[in-house]
Amino acid sequence: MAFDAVAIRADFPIFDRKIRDGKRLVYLDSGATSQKPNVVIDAESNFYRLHNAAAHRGAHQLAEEATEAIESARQVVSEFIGGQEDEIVFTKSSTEALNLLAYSIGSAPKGNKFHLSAGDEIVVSEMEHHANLIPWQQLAARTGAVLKWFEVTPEGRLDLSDINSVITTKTKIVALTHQSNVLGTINLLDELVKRTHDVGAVFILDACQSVPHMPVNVVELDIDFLAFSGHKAVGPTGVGVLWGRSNLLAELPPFLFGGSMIESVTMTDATWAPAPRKFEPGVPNMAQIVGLGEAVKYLSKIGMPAIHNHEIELTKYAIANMAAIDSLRVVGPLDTNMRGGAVSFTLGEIHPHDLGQFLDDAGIAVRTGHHCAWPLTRKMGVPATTRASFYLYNTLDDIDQLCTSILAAQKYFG
Amino acid sequence: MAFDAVAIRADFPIFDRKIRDGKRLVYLDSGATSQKPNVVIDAESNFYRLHNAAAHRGAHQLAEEATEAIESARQVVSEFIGGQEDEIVFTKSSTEALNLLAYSIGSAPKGNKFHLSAGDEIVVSEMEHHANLIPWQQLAARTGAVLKWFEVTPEGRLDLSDINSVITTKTKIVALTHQSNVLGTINLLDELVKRTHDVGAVFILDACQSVPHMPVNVVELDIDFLAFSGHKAVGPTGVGVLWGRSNLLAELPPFLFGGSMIESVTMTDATWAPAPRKFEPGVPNMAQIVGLGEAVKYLSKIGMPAIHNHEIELTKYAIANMAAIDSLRVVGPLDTNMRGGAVSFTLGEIHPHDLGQFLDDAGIAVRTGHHCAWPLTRKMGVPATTRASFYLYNTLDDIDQLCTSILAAQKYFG
Amino acid sequence: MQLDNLYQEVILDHYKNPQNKKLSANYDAQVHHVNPSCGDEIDLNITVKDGVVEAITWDGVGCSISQASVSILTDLLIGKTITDAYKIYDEFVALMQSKGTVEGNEDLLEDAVALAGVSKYPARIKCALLGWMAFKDASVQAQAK
Amino acid sequence: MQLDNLYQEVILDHYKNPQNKKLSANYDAQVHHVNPSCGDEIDLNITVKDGVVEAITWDGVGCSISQASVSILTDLLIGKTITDAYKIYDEFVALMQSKGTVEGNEDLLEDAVALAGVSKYPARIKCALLGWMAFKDASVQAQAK
Ligand SMILES: Cc1ncc(COP(=O)(O)O)c(C=O)c1O
Ligand SMILES: Cc1ncc(COP(=O)(O)O)c(C=O)c1O
Repeated sequence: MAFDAVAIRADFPIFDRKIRDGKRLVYLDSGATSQKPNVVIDAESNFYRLHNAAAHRGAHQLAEEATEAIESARQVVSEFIGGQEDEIVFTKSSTEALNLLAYSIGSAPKGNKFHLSAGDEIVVSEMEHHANLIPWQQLAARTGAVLKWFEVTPEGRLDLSDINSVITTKTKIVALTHQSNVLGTINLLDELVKRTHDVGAVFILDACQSVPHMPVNVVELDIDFLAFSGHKAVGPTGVGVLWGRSNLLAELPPFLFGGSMIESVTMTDATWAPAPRKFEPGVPNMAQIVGLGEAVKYLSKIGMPAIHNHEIELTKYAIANMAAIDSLRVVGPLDTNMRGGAVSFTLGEIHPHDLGQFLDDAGIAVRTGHHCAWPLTRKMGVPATTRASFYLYNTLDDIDQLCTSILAAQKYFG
Repeated sequence: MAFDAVAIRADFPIFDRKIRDGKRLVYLDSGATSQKPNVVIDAESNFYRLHNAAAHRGAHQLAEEATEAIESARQVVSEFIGGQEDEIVFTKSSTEALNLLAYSIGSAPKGNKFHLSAGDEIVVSEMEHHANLIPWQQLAARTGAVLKWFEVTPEGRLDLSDINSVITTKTKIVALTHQSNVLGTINLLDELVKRTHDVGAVFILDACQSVPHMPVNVVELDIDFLAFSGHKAVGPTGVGVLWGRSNLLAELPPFLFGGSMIESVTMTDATWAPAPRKFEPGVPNMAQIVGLGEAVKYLSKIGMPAIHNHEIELTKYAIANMAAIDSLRVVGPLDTNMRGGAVSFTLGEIHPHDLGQFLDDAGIAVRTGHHCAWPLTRKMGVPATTRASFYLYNTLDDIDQLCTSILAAQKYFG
Repeated sequence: MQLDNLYQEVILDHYKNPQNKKLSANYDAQVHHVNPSCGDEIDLNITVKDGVVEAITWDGVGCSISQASVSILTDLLIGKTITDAYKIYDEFVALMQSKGTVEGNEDLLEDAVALAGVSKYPARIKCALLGWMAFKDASVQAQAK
Repeated sequence: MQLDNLYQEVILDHYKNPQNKKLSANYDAQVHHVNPSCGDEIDLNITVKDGVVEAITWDGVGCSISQASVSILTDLLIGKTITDAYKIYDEFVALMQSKGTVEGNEDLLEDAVALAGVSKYPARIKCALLGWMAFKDASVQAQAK
């Protein structure tokens, strides 16, 4: 069956609404958050309507059903990324997942594999989202570890020429994004993961912009931890995933403390349940977990390779057409080799905020600014960019409309 | 207008379903999580269907609407508890809110009001939920502070006879529950808050079991921080609230790090946005925040005093009828003075798990075990209890059915 | 009553008259297991000689399912070789995880098949398994001696 | 086009020909403000003498709204007494927060009323206010000297 973005749009009720006095919604901001298909919206509603109760607590029928609902979502999510069921920790977002890692590592006592000492090194890159940068800055500051990073080339690729001096025997953590939310760059991980493991460090992947858009398999990638957010993967807001190798999750100290993550508690001390429970205190974000399970099923049914191919096609078309626009500069790779569907650009002297506003008036939703990757925009030599980001429901029409409106904006502000 | 629990039930779709082959659902587990009215379920769905976009990011119409939606929920929630709008921090749960406080306090540098040194004291009580106990145990362990606690009397009340030796000039934090999720005890705060402030400490209220059930006003209580969970207050799962005095939120260091909580970011350092943004990194749990706003509106419309009175009536009736059952022991206060609608009990030698299962078979949902307050159950001299907890949709009928089934269970296991 | 599938006669009998519920003074291994979600606890002593389970004694607090399950376990496993005991153990664990889809091999499990109904109540599976996990743990320790 | 309410002639004019956009060498106070959500930045110098705003100069990067707004501000406030300037400031802030419900007092705000349309675009209010916040901050510092 051919990939049919128009048919897919019909699954997403938001496309039935109009923007700015009757205009068609051209949603090119999936890099910020994706839209939701009916199956996901209904899964959340139906959970509340039919099965709502505190999972893992209470022996009544609703509690059983609620438990079954979130645990089967855990299974679906684990299969989606090639992990084991008990390697999936549900968080509220990838931001929380990455902070969880930074805090838990920070509290690892001497003797624990994760323990950090002054002089140990943490490696990130210049293309990280703030969520995969600031937690490590803070961890470094707390422990005396040194933060190092890979630079980004003018083409928007990771500069790996110095890999052996960036990742050294002092390195304990390498935390990198799989796909840049600004440049669209997909990082080839093989060499990075190999070097990381060669020096005995752990490899953490910020997969926020990859898991929703392409096939990702944690075993094939041979990584140690991975984080992504449900809301960018046609799932609900308020749910994210931390995947970790089970032996590592077992060794990692817990992060948030409270109910249901314990083995035993006295007034002065507590011991922990095994992972993933150890990392999931409190009544879980159940309806959102259930919705995420549905989201992942929805994506799987369409097929991640098909989604990825569709986005590559859109990106190729977009870059070709945008490159033809006078004074438009794409900030990021111009080819679609190892590149996803986030296309950031500048347009002469027209400020992205003004361009974004103009596009909005035409019904086109893009994002403008530094996209929570301020060091990267600075490095690329721009104060801000406009970003169009594509997903399974976008069409070539959407891109035509974008290009037409960019030209109109040039006239308007010219 | 008289309080009409039967009419209220009609707002909650879950009561249309049947339990264990056709039995009416008698839901007495609202202490674990509450059911959701249609308005809340629809608010979440409609957010996804009509307004979904990343709030506080992007200048397009959907982003504007999403921002407006969560910010107006913030206002509604702040009014509900008598705080200011910018004093409301949305979290994923009260568990996260309490951990946020413990972590942020733990990272306060010297010179900061919240800085803890070895020998400083943190005060909790024996009736705390694990979520308001373990984070403080851990904070004490990390900082060398000393954890102290108020004991619980055999009647299930806080023993304040030693208040001045529990809260001392060394005390920096007093973190107490407003209403015990096991005993139903409501703690009178006046003297506690006064003493806390007299010694220059901050008072943190775990209001998980009070905000959903009675009028709570942070200004009248004169407290410093308060936490509650949306899912226990007819709101969605996956959203909680931390309220803090604005001057204290301003001084408190941030907790989770990432997008949208920053003022400026370089590769090596970052500075923070003002509260509440400082504490809300990443794309927020928007649909859940919007749902919580609706939940609070729903509760306000019915009226918190009316809800509280209804629960007191149910509790009085329940205790009177349960006391008449042979070998049934209520664990907690027997009067309804400063007491809410959580009634825990034991039934002779019948194990709570067996009783709970029997009740479930009759369509009655209760919770059994230590209710995430293990030190408390131990203190009360029981390995576990069965808990019936009431809310606005419960009726005297529900309690009759509970009592009838308790008697039947005695026969079954007798 | 659906509940009767869960609370079979045999279970209630064992609950009211638990077998081997008195910790022996001597043992090869002693373990303490808890079920954190409900607070049930068990202490279990085991003696293994020449590959045969010579004695199992226990004490604990818990619901009828957990108490009956360990009581049945002692009846069933005392006198068996470790090899046979583990076969029974595996069969029992599989039965518990079957979600009510299998009846259980009565030749192997004897009275323990009465617990088959538990597998339909996910929250109770841990109750039924508490004693069995303790046995497995203790027996491994005993053999390692 | 709805957008024309936002991008009035006056705004685009000021954007293309910003007034007083060259930082003076001398000043009583200098401030640097940023808008973290979009990265816009402004430096603003102020000189206040005998309660009168003598000079405002600035430099910065930002969208047309933020650039035009500060340009208009300088035209409007230079030569005014601090008291009058604050009246205008208050009126402008109120206009921005009005969600499009008021037109703005043209006698007081002059060209700045052209920014009234911004109040209907919540995400842009911060753009329009960036220069005004910088002015307020700088003027307070200058007076404190
Ligand atoms: C008194 C009390 N505090 C804290 C919590 C934790 O709430 P949550 O699991 O929603 O984070 C609960 C509920 O379980 C509670 O009853
Ligand atoms: C690469 C990357 N990492 C992390 C995040 C943070 O995700 P969230 O805001 O859902 O926590 C994002 C999205 O904003 C992202 O694009």
